[in-house]
Amino acid sequence: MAGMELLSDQGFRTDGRKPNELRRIRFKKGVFKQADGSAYLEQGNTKVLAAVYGPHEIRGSKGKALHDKLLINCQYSMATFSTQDRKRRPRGDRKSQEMTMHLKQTFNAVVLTELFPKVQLDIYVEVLQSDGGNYCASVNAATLALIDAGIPMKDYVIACSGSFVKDTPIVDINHLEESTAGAEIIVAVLPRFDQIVFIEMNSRLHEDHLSRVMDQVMNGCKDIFNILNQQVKDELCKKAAIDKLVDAG
Amino acid sequence: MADVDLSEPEKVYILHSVQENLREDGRGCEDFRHMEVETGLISNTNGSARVRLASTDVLVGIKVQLTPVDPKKPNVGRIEFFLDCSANATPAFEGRGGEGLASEITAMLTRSYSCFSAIDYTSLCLLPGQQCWLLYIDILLLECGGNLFDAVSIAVKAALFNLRIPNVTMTKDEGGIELDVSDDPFDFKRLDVSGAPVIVTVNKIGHQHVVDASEKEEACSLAKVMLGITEKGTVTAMKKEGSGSLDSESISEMIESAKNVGIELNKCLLNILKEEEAKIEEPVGFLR
Amino acid sequence: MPLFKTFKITQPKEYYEKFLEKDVRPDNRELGEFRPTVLNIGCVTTAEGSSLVKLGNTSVICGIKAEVAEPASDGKKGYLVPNVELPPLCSTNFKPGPPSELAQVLSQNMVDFLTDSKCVRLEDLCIVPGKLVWSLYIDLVCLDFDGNVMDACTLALMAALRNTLLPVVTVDEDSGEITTDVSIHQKLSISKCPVSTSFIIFDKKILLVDPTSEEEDLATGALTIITEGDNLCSIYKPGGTPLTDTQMKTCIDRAFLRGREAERLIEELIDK
Amino acid sequence: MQAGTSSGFAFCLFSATFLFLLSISTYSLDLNKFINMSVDIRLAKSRVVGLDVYHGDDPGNIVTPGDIITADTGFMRGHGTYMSEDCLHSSVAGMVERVNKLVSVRPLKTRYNGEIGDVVIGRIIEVSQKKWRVETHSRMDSILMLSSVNLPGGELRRRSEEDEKMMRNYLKEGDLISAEVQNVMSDGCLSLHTRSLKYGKLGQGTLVKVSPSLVLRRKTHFHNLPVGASIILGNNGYIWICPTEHVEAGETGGYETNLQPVSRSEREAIARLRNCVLALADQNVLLFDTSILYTFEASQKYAVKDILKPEVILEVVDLVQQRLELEGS
Amino acid sequence: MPTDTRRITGPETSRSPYDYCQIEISKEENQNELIKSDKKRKDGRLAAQLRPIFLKANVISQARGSSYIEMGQTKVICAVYGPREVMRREDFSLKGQLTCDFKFTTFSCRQRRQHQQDNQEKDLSVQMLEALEPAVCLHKYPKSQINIYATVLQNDGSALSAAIMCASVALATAGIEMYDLVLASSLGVLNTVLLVDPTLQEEENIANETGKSPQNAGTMTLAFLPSLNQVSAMTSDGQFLFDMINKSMQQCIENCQKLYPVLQQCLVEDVKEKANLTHA
Repeated sequence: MAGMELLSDQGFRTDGRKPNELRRIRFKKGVFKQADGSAYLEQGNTKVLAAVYGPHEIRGSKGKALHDKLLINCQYSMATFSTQDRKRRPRGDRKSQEMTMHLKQTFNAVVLTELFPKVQLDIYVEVLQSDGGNYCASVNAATLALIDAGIPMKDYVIACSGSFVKDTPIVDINHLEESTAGAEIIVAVLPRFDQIVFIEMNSRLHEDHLSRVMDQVMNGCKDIFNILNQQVKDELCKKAAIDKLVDAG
Repeated sequence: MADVDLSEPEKVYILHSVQENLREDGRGCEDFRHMEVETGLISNTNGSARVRLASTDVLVGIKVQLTPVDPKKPNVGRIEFFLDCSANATPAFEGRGGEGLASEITAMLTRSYSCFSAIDYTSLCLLPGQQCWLLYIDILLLECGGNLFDAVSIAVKAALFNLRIPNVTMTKDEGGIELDVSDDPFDFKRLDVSGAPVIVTVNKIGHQHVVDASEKEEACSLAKVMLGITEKGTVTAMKKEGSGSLDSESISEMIESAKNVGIELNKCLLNILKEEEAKIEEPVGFLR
Repeated sequence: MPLFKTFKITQPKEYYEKFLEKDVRPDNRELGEFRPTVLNIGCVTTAEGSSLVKLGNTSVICGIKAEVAEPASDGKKGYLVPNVELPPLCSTNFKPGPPSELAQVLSQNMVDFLTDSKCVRLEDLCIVPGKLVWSLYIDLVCLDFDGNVMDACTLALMAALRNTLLPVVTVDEDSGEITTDVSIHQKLSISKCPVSTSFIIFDKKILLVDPTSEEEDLATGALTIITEGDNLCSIYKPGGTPLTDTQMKTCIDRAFLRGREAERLIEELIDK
Repeated sequence: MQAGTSSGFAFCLFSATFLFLLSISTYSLDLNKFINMSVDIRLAKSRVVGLDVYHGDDPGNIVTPGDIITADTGFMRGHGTYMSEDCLHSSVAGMVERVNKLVSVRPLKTRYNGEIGDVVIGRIIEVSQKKWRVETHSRMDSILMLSSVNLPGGELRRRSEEDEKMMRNYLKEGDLISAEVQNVMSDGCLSLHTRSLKYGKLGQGTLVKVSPSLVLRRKTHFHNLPVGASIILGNNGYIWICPTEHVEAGETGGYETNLQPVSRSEREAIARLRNCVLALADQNVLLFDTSILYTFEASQKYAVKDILKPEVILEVVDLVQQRLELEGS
Repeated sequence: MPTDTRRITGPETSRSPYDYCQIEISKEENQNELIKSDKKRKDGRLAAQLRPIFLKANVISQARGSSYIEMGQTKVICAVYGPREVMRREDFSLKGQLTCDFKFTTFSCRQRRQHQQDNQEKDLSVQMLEALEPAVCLHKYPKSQINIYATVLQNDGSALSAAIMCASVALATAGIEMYDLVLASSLGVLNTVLLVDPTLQEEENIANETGKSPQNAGTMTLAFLPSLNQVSAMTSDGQFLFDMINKSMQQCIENCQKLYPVLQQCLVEDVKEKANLTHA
């Protein structure tokens, strides 16, 4: 590692976080008017927009329709200015195709697809600024967009990443940590059911360390879930209060 | 874009409302919808801006890069426009669905900015005959609510205003001149955008014309005129679009409107950008 | 619609047979007769060399743009880059987009034509050995596709090459700086004049020279012979009906005749 | 006061406040003559927002996806819920509603889930054999059968093959209709009917789209508002605002539309209503005749086009909420 | 630049020999002077004078309609195919579709051009379409497509105008129903001088001047329907002071009207020729 200490002797990471500390999460649901649901989410410097269209009639050839459940269609795209070095095109490359597939699989596991046979749901994710954890931010933003669109889901899906540095597991890793640390673990879970719907690990990690990292990442997911759920509930309470006025009137 | 297939009576209603100078949403023919601007919200870029015009939403990021000069124009820097129609705006843009629209908008922008007075191209040249800055002006269209060209051009101008080009120190080496780009975020120079144009689109509806047409109004228009207009009222590019034709008097009237609105737009934009500069607040981005 | 037209459309083969029985083609030509050949040179002044060829309706325009480039490893050879374009403009058979298969085949035929006949020595395109050579971009655009584009292309190609004038380019030995002098021009040295002659085989027995587009559609085989003066350069027969020795002999004789005619045509024009 | 000279005998019937407010509106109209162009650019930073976070009490019926609503097995599961591990869970974020044994969760925003008897506004998107396909913001296109419409000549007329060929003459692509949900098929597709004089093809006017959950279910969704315009609040979130027609659709069966210019006063009322409806929707306030009328009144001190501005929306809607609260308590 | 596997490719990079021309300074000064002291342009024309036009219809045997135009050294050939049925169901519409494809041949300009359509050519295709569409009775061709292909054989300025007129004649000879013919005219403006039908060199000189001073420096192209008295397309590049736009527009319209008889004449001759053929 070229002169870069990912974890200082005092136990702080390069951006000043503690090993188990998340980046600041901020979000807003309903940023767009025309989509059925939308959300904007920031995890530190990673910024993502997600939009949901549908469920609606199958677009294009009707042959794609599934007779017994909803067809989920995803597109993952990165703004050409989102990365440190400019991207030549926003999508179509191998990496974003793979990401598109991962998103599709993740959300197929949680949306109650059997309720909507023969129709289609579009989930579009646009990364505006990338600083590590693109998949995680995309999943979390898309979850919020689905909630905004009122799409029935089994639970939230929350994704979080983690790594292992200097014998210490770290969570919610940023771009620098992604590119210099050894292994990276990405997990998407259904927080209330403790079910894992997606897991990816690249690079090598000793078996003994894996469970330690996993524990931290699962905790990270829980923390993210709490943050998201609290704000979603607050907004609903506000709306309930407004409706009460009307019902009374 | 959204639902723009209107019924005959709806079209007639819009036509008459334009005739009456009382549009569907209460605006007059030369009124713009209100607009919100923010700059410097994408920290990965050298300059960025977001413009929201009613429900039309545009995000622009500019990145600068050192590049060899064009041998035919050895004394100037270059700009390059790229526009991506995000599927977030409409499923029709998925995959390559938005490319046609994108190339239309970038073509108009390129023409508007091809005039040397638009920005100071010579200041973008570091070593005449050798190295210059290339500005990648990347535009992301996030939501479509009518009048895309104008909104995009305003966002581009705002992002250029926000642009911070790192300073470069040159040291003479035996092999030639070495360029060293400063990585201090406060060591930068700005670009003079006073000559940069905005695009004003004027739609002909019935016998009248409107600026800043909504999507419904655009669906009722058979011909429009687009002009790149600077703060001084100079025209840097013009184009007529649409399947209808126009007589020369109405073109004269339309470009007159475009000029007046264009001058006002440029003024308002510059004022508000200067106002923003004076504030030291965290960008709100999409959070509000 | 007149009766003969209906016949032609519904039973084109039978329609042709009726004519060929009498040793004449529907356009009044004899079996071994070329369509009127019109050649025009220097018609595009933005190109270093240009020509326009019409074989009946078929027309091909050729433009040569010369650029300078670094030579490949051996250092002395220039580049000849011929490409045949069959744009959607010339026929309903072609769609916009990348070149059709036929266009690719024709382009390759042009490469073979140039290398087989050795009419331009690549060494002659050298400006400074190891440093700078000419690269001639030869683009042949078909404007009207009515058969036998091959012969039209080769004729246009040769005429344009003969018509090419290059500015004088010099390289300063010390600084390596390149200078172009546009006030003086030099011709390409072209020693030879190869000519191609194409035939089709109709109904497995009858040979027709210079086929139209209709005739090409009905052909059961094709044959192209390239001659150069009194020499036979190449014979190209992409499959189809086999030919007997005598038939081949007839074709070769016809090709030599055509070769001399075409050569004379080019010479006359250049001399003017 | 030179009030009411230019517009509207429709207002004569109304209260004094109305008259007073009207004068302001004419005043601002005069002002428009002098400023015939307006460009309004602001900073996103300086936008006023309402309360960002709610600090009131949790009303107790708020759930988010995955929440357990009840472990009691005696309930029937409705929209927005699912069973897992013997517990009734919520599948959307919204408010729990109980009607007898039926438990459902109403999300803030969804596509339209049609119910029999709902009033909807829809747009014809395809004319096919014996039926029209209608876009109603449902998850599937809705169907309007040729047999479910009134044809010119009365209800009892037999439908002939001639009618099938004439279908495009009655309703064609792009046309807007008001209709009632006749049936909900098993896959969620809605079939509509227009067999009542109040339904049918819509003429001149303006369509506004909001979330279906913002439209309050009422006995009637057709209102001739006392401001010179009519409004149809489609249960599907499509809202139609048009001039009040004085002549009922006659023998033409309502397929002929009046293309005469609408008067300026009606136009203004329609434009104001449109902006008011959008303002309410922007602030997530339920839409019904009273809330819309209150907003219309509260907006009077502003020119119609100013109701598009966020700070005006906030102020006006706030006034409406106060008034509703006052009357509710 | 992605490598093109379907074409014969030359060396990786090559440059035009004209890039290395030595420009004599005295000459350059003269170059930007568009009007010489005798009030004539470089090619001997007056400022408001059009170049001679040669126009011929029916030049491509395979096309439904075609024509060839020469305006000075600018040479454009154009073919019209169709109306043909639209194959893809999604493209069906009750109104016919018109497409335009504008292409420079590789050797048509001083600098060699690429085989693939570049952005400028795409933009010009769109502008051509804009100019022609208002003149074609597309509602008479439901579910069909009419394709226009224009190829510039040599560009010496005003290529778009030439292509529009050429296509207009080709459409007419193809028997496509039209409301009116389409005429087009280009104009170069420098300071207060209006140069009608500019040559390539004049266009380039003007482009070099844009923005150097707060004066006019630009080019405009306008398409005009003469009997309807309507403008079907209008584009400008470069810098125009506002008042100049109107003046230029009027000048272009005037030029279009001058060209009207030329197109009419060409079509009359074409009809005569066709009549002779059928009689013979």
